[in-house]
Amino acid sequence: MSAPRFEDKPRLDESAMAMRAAAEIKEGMVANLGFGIPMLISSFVDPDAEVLLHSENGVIGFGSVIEDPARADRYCINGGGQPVERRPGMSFMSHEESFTLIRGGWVDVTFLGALQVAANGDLANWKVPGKISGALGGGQDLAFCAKSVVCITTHQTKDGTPKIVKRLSLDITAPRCVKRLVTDIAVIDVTPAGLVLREVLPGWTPEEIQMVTEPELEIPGGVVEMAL
Amino acid sequence: MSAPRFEDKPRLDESAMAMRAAAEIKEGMVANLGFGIPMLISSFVDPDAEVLLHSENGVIGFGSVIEDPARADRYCINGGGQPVERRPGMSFMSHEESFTLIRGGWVDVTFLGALQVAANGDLANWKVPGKISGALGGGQDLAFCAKSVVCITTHQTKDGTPKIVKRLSLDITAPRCVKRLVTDIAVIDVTPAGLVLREVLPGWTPEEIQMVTEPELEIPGGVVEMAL
Amino acid sequence: MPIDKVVASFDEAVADVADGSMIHVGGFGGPAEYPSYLIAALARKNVTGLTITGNHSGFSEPQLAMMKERMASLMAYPDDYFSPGLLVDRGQVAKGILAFPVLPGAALKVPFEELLEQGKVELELIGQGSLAERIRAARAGIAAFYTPVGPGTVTQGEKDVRWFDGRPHVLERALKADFSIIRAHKADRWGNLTYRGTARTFNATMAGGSHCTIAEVDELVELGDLDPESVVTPAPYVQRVVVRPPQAVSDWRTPC
Amino acid sequence: MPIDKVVASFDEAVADVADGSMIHVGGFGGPAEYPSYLIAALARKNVTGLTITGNHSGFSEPQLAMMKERMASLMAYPDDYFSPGLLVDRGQVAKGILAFPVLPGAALKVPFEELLEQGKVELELIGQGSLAERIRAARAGIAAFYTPVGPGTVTQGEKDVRWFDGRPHVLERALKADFSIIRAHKADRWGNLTYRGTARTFNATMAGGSHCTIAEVDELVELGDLDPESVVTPAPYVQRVVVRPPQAVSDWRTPC
Repeated sequence: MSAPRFEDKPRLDESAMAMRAAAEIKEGMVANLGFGIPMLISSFVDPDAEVLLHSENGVIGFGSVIEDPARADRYCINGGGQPVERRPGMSFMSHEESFTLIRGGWVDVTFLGALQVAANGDLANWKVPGKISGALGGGQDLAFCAKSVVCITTHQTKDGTPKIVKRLSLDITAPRCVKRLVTDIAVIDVTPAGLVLREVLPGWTPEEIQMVTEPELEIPGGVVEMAL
Repeated sequence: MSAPRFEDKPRLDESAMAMRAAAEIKEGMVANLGFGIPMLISSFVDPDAEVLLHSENGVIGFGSVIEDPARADRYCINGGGQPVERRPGMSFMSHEESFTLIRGGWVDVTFLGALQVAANGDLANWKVPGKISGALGGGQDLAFCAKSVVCITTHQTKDGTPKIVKRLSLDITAPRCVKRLVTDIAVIDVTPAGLVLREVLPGWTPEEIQMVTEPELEIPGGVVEMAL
Repeated sequence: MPIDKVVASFDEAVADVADGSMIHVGGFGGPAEYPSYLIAALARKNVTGLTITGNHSGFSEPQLAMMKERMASLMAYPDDYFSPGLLVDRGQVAKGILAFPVLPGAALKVPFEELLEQGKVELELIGQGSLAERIRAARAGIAAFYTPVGPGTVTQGEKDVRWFDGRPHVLERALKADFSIIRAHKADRWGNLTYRGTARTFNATMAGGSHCTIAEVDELVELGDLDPESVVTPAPYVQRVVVRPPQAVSDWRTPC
Repeated sequence: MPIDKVVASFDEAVADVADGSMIHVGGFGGPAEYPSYLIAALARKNVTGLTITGNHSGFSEPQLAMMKERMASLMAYPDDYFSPGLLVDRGQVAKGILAFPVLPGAALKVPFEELLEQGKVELELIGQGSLAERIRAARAGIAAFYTPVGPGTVTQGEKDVRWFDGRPHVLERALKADFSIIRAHKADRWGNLTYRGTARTFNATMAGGSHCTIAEVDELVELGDLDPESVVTPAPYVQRVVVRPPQAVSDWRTPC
């Protein structure tokens, strides 16, 4: 499907998407932050909120990314290799235990990047077209086993092609796993009845969101503006 | 098979059998001491020798049983619930890791009790005849997975019936696992060619040992006296 | 709302344990390993039809007194030592998944053996290693695994057998319970746990092996007091924490 | 003879690694996780036809310099940081069992990707969780296990699928290597190990996942100095210990 690019319209940058995604984390949750944009989330979590941020390399209960190299701690890093704050209540674990936590269903929500998401929640995020192979990382375990999967992604590729599609054309990471999409222009839920538009970035109409989304969106009366 | 009882002949008591069995533990070995008589072994290991005694409840590197209640440590006990000495180099582990150590083949030798041992090394030690069920404990994992299994047992039951038999009549614990038998009157190896008599308690002849042993024993020229 | 998994009493901690629940019961048998106060609370609640898993089926009260006396030359047992045998003896247990359902020696007939002979309890006999691994598998989201332990023996039963590397292996299934009741040493209010010596045993293995893990602990510490390198059970595996009383409560009937 | 697993040099530690060996390579990718000096020793030894397992296939030397520069605003990387990419780039690797064989972004083509395109290396792609569990299974004597991760995707491949609890599961096999090369924090001469923070990761998982585990450690301590409650890897899983030099050796070609 080709779609208009709406070059003149506002779009959230990666940090702003991460900020919106951070609002998905409720106090008391175990939240895993995947590789890429999701790693930015830890800096937008209320530092007074008690959430257990988990990173697949074997740490739970850490805080925001440390931006000052003088304070960096090479023994406390997230899955993207960034140093993160130590917080009371944290602990370290082996890789096998880190994925015991993931596979066993102890992660309430995980945030993953996406190349494509299908209307039924199928996710493709490991292999870029044209590459000989891809980066599976820990994302497949998370996509299959976390209680809830939230994808953070631009709504379209750079050439305007929709990333939210009827059926995946790229290699699948995990079937029917995505529960919610936070994009640079909208928030969409994957429900048994199909995709439901929940929030729209100011400057866009629900109809314009539909124009850059391949499957049909249910547009309920309660669509609200994306708030950061 | 019925067998003579040789009531007037000397026999090792449990402590003496444990003492002889302790000689099987070479420096550097990981040795597991099973429930019953084997637990006595730790007190006969040279305290200067560096061996790693393992107990299935999750401790490795401990020392002898502490016989003085005033010094007892209820947080450092063996698989029989006896307090044991803490030694440098020891560590504690969960039950799953304790059996990872056992199942993974990291235990060099284990000492187990026996109700019957067959000529091919089959072991029966979990269910006493007449009982509705038995005590499997950790013995089955050890019998299947330790690199070497040494059984410590009286040679005959109280009524004189041989415990070393052609074929098990009791419920099997593990097949073809026993490598060596230390009894109250002899040391016998289980080899692919059959049972080989290695040591005889002073006061007994190899022929008398054969009379209380159901399968045929190979009696090589090199049979020596059991030394403690 | 800060995360606070601490509950005020043992009775409150087990309030939602229903008849017919499956419960992993921590400990091995030693004097400081059982979640004694949680066992006592289940006895007081008089919940029935339980399936219990664990190492040992435990002793009746008179047997416990004998056992304590027999062990006195080695080690004193605490007054607040309650074993799963309390629940078995009171008829609260319908099934045991156990490594020691009966004692190795013939001297003593434990309550589970009595009831097994009378057809009043069901037994699934299993070695400690397979039991521990099945519980760990539940925590780890592993549905089943092939172990070399058991082919050709009582523990094979009706289970699938498949050969790997020239040896037969038995397919064992994950064992996820409704509740794990365990004993730990220190906890914080998030549910991070440490254990003490050989009291780690099945307690650490059962943490996370069920839908709801309840930890009976010696001491509650401030968040941040546990060394992040030394936490054995991370917080997500634990749903409730309850602190043992400073003075031993030696009668299980006493609410606490 | 006391037990002493300490070897004097990295070259000695890898002396018996043969062409065609399978090696678990510890670490995740961060600045203090790889067994850098053991990797350097394997490069000097120039052993070939290796199968390596691990998280990431690693960078070439020029890429490493770029990566260090890119990360400098967050964190300085040490001069003695060597990744599995050194072995890949030198053509010593025949096969990788990896979660990140190529990078997620398209910007940089790592050596493994180049060689994969040229048909000069073989790839078994696997997610971190299944990889870690397969290595743990090797340590634990579990031949194979059913995981819910992978059915219907690239990682299912030719593997058996079976349904449990209404979900398809893939049968994954234990992955036992000839050697594990890992990095740890403290060791005693028996091979007991502790780790430091997020450097625990695959290092602790790979300890015992092979016939011979070689631990590169920051510090050797006296027997008895490690707290028995805090040992992460118990001695039997470790066959050799080698201590990192006090001053960084920044050229991998320098024998040490």
